[in-house]
Amino acid sequence: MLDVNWTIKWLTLCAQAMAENRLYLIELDRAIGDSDHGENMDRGFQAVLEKLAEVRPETPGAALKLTAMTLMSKVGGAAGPLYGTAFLRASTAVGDAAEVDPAAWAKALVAARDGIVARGKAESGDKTMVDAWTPAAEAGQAAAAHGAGNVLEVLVAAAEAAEAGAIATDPLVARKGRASYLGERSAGHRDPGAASSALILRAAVEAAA
Amino acid sequence: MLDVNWTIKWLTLCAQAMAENRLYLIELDRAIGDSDHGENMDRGFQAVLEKLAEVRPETPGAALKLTAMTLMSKVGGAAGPLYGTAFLRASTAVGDAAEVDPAAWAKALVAARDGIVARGKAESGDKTMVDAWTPAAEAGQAAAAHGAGNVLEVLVAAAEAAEAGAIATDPLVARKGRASYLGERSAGHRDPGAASSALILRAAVEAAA
Amino acid sequence: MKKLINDPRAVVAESVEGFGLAHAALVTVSTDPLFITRNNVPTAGKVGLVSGGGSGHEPLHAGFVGLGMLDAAVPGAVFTSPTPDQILPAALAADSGAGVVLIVKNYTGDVLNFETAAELAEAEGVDVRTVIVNDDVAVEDSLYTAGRRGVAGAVLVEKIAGAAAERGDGLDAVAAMGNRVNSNVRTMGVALAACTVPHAGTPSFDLAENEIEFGVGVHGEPGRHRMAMEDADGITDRLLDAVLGDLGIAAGEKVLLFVNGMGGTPLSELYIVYRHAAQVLAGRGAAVERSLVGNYVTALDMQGCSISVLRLDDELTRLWDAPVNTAALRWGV
Amino acid sequence: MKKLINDPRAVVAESVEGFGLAHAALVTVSTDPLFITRNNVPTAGKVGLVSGGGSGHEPLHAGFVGLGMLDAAVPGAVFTSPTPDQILPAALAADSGAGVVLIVKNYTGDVLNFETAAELAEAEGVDVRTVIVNDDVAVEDSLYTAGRRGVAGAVLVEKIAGAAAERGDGLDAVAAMGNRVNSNVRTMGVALAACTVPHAGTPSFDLAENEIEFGVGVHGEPGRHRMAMEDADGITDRLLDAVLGDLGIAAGEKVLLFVNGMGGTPLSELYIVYRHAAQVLAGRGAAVERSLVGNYVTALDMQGCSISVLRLDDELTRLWDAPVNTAALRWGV
Ligand SMILES: Nc1ncnc2c1ncn2[C@@H]1O[C@H](COP(=O)(O)OP(=O)(O)O)[C@@H](O)[C@H]1O
Ligand SMILES: Nc1ncnc2c1ncn2[C@@H]1O[C@H](COP(=O)(O)OP(=O)(O)O)[C@@H](O)[C@H]1O
Ligand SMILES: [Mg+2]
Ligand SMILES: [Mg+2]
Ligand SMILES: [Mg+2]
Ligand SMILES: [Mg+2]
Repeated sequence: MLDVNWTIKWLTLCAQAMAENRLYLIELDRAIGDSDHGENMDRGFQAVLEKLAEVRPETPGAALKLTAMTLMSKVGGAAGPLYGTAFLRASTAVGDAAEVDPAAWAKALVAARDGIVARGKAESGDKTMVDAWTPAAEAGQAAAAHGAGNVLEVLVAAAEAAEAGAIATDPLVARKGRASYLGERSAGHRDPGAASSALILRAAVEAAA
Repeated sequence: MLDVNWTIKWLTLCAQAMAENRLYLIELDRAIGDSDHGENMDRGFQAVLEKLAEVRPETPGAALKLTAMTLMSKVGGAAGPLYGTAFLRASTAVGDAAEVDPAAWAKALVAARDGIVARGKAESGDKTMVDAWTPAAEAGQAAAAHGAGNVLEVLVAAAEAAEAGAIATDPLVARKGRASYLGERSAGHRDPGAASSALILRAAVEAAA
Repeated sequence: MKKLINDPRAVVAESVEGFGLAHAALVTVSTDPLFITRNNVPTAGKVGLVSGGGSGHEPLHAGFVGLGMLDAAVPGAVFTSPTPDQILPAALAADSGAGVVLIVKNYTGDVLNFETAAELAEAEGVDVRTVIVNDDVAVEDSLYTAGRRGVAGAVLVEKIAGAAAERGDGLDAVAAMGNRVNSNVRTMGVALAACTVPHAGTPSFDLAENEIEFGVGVHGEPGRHRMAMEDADGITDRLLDAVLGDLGIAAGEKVLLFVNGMGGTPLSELYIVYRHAAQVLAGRGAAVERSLVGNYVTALDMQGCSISVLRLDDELTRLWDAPVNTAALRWGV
Repeated sequence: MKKLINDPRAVVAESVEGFGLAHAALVTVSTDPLFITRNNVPTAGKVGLVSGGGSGHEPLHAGFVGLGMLDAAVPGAVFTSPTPDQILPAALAADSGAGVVLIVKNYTGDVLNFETAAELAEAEGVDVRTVIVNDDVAVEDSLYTAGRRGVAGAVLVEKIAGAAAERGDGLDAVAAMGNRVNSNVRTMGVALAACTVPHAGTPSFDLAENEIEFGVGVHGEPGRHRMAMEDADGITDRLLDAVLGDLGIAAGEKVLLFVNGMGGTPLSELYIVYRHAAQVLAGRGAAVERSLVGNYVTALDMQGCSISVLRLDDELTRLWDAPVNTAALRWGV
């Protein structure tokens, strides 16, 4: 079961992943965007860490809401509102339960994905973070249905699907976000937001390991 | 004897030398100045050529005066007024004689040098074109006194002295002109104006050859 | 990367602080959250004008805060749109009760963050209208893309909508004026050399000695395509063709011609571009009635320029000529 | 070298032509010989102000032609002073009978060419005074050198002497005002990267990634010495130390602080420099009463800046504030 400690550990590992992959994400964004995605995500999750040091949330939902508000106010760019919405919807989905079971977590993933789509209006294949979140949410749901209560299976399924989804953005021509300005030239590069999404979902696995 | 045909040939060879050495003089000026001396001299002497194609001066003095006025109005920078004055003083020195004898030519060189000094207030050793013109004028005078009428000797003596003078500017620390702003860092570079002066006086030899 | 900066992460805060010190007679800087307001906002009865966006485009937007133009500007991190918690207090500060117009360059990030801020402001009882600037003809506009970008045309929208607000136009009228300018201006840009984002440390793209990026925006992003270097007149022809092809200026029409520097190109070169652009427009029978030449919407130290053409009518010209007193644009006062 | 130019030898002519087209309401361009005059020169009864120098420093000097500043500007080739046959007709055009003040930056070439032009103008019956600007503290001033260079301070001299002429001061008074500004302003500059002169095609000097040129002028010439890169505050401290060490500003004195960009440095960085300079001045008890931040006296695309401090008194402040209407500086009108 995913409790608040897991949630805080997850967010802490997210911050670590963003710091470690700051230059990698900048490099991805340099190729088809404006070289700031790694900087934005790193700034945002460092702020989440600072917030977590100030207030200790009592439930997973509270931790996710604090993350949503912090990302919304510190990341900026496209990623800020999109991730902010994702975490906010996930927070709403898990409610104020002290522990989240696999099925609820799978629902939270779907809610997060739906939030991103609602804000950004991107479809699958548009070469955005949606291309990581949609397969992740679907794989999470499938694992929750099969796996009968093994939360790690849900987390692993989501992370692997997100990673595959991020890699699958490589050949796509972007139709949303900054990379779309490049037209055909955007093909052959990984979408930075899909890559950071995969890092976030991988950190969720590590937090439960 | 130096007649108007020699004078025109000389000026034509000057123009040729400036075109050929444009980048060399720019490079010298790049090191201790503002990268324009070759451009300035090339522009100026091309304008002299154009003027000579329009009006055919009848005496060496007239050709020198036309050169003075053209350089003054086309070269700009420090070199324009200095060379302008030099040619103007030389023109006055040779007067309206149809032919200039060695002694008169030596006097013209002295007059040119004096004009440069009067305008620019530089002394020998200040790392300027004066360091080419002063030895040239002195060598010319000496050759005129000894050589009893051999004009080539005067021209060669002046050219060789100017070349040696230009080379001798290499170790000097500039005290006048733009190179003086560099202080000690100007040492180790040849003065561009001394170099162009040597080219001009070498062209005078070639015109008589 | 060599820059006149201290900590790369403090670039925006320190730069805006310096801006506030240099222009204390005009503006006030709020540091946390970071935004800039015209001194003595709000102006009683006047519609408030607020713009903002990523930093790195200076003097945009802070340089246009003042009489006859913006009431507030909200700078994000370099090339990153500001966040709602900056935009909201700026909008609240700019509101005299007559409502606020948000001028937003059309980028996903800017649109989303300003959208959220607009919702929050409305929740606090402020009447909000949003004008989206999307003048960049380098980008195809379609339902299936992020749409055209907002680039140099933003200055013209801010100036003319600002003059409308200053003369007392109501909220809808000011927003309509902003949209009217936007729909009459088109822009196309080119880069000769990329910029270097402070936190990234390397140039945004690499160009060979004989290459240029055609159709760039102002975020150091690569352009529409890469092509061989040409002379200024050739590049100007291409930029202007793209602009006029989309805007469709007919003989006899009046225009404002705006040659905008990307930051690293000398002013003298911008005038060489202006010269040919003005000649071409004259050759097509257009009357260049107003001009603007300089570094107004930049991409840090990027080398290159953009050309914008705004179709003028008498009212737009009058509003363009109206007094303005900002750090970067000033006349009539 | 990639530049927005056509023929490298036509750069100045084409740029000035573009300038004339963009600012036809303000200035008139004479093409052969090349010079720029304020529309409707001379102004009856007013002392004429003429400046000029090598090109590549835009907007200097043409950008300062207009009401309250220059009557004529004379651009030479890039980094090459103009010639007497350009300066003379400009001076004649600027003379209303009240005489002409020539404002000359202290370089051998400029001094010699303006000197000749002054003689020729006097021969034609024009009363001429010359103000030599030499504000650059990077260079030692002594009888045995070419003396200090004239750099960014020229803008302040032109503005304030221009206001004196505009209010009706006589020839000697205008020249005295120019000299008064010059003796109260000092400047120090730094380059982070060299410029490229169009006809030369390669950068004027080469700097490693961790090196800067300290004490540069505005002609792409190497500076006083080369040193290791520092952060903006450190560089600002050094520039300001040099300026204040020479100018000797005491606590309680009023100053104008001018951070000038060399052309290739983003405005945002200039404000970072301004911020620290203003703080340091405040820390020393000086009152920064006026400011100027921007690219005014440039060296093509050189990256870097200079800091100038002008000691103000009430009259200088009043003249600084007086209306000016030029392409690059405008207020009060
Ligand atoms: N409309 C959209 N829907 C979903 N994701 C989007 C959309 N637009 C952009 N993104 C995501 O945002 C990422 C870029 O984030 P970031 O670089 O931080 O912002 P910006 O593009 O404003 O610089 C992209 O890689 C993409 O994954
Ligand atoms: N005061 C002076 N007296 C004599 N020669 C000088 C003086 N100042 C400069 N020069 C000469 O002028 C040359 C530079 O000419 P040029 O590069 O064309 O002009 P600028 O220095 O104005 O760019 C120097 O190399 C030097 O020989
Ligand atoms: Mg980005
Ligand atoms: Mg030179
Ligand atoms: Mg961004
Ligand atoms: Mg020169």
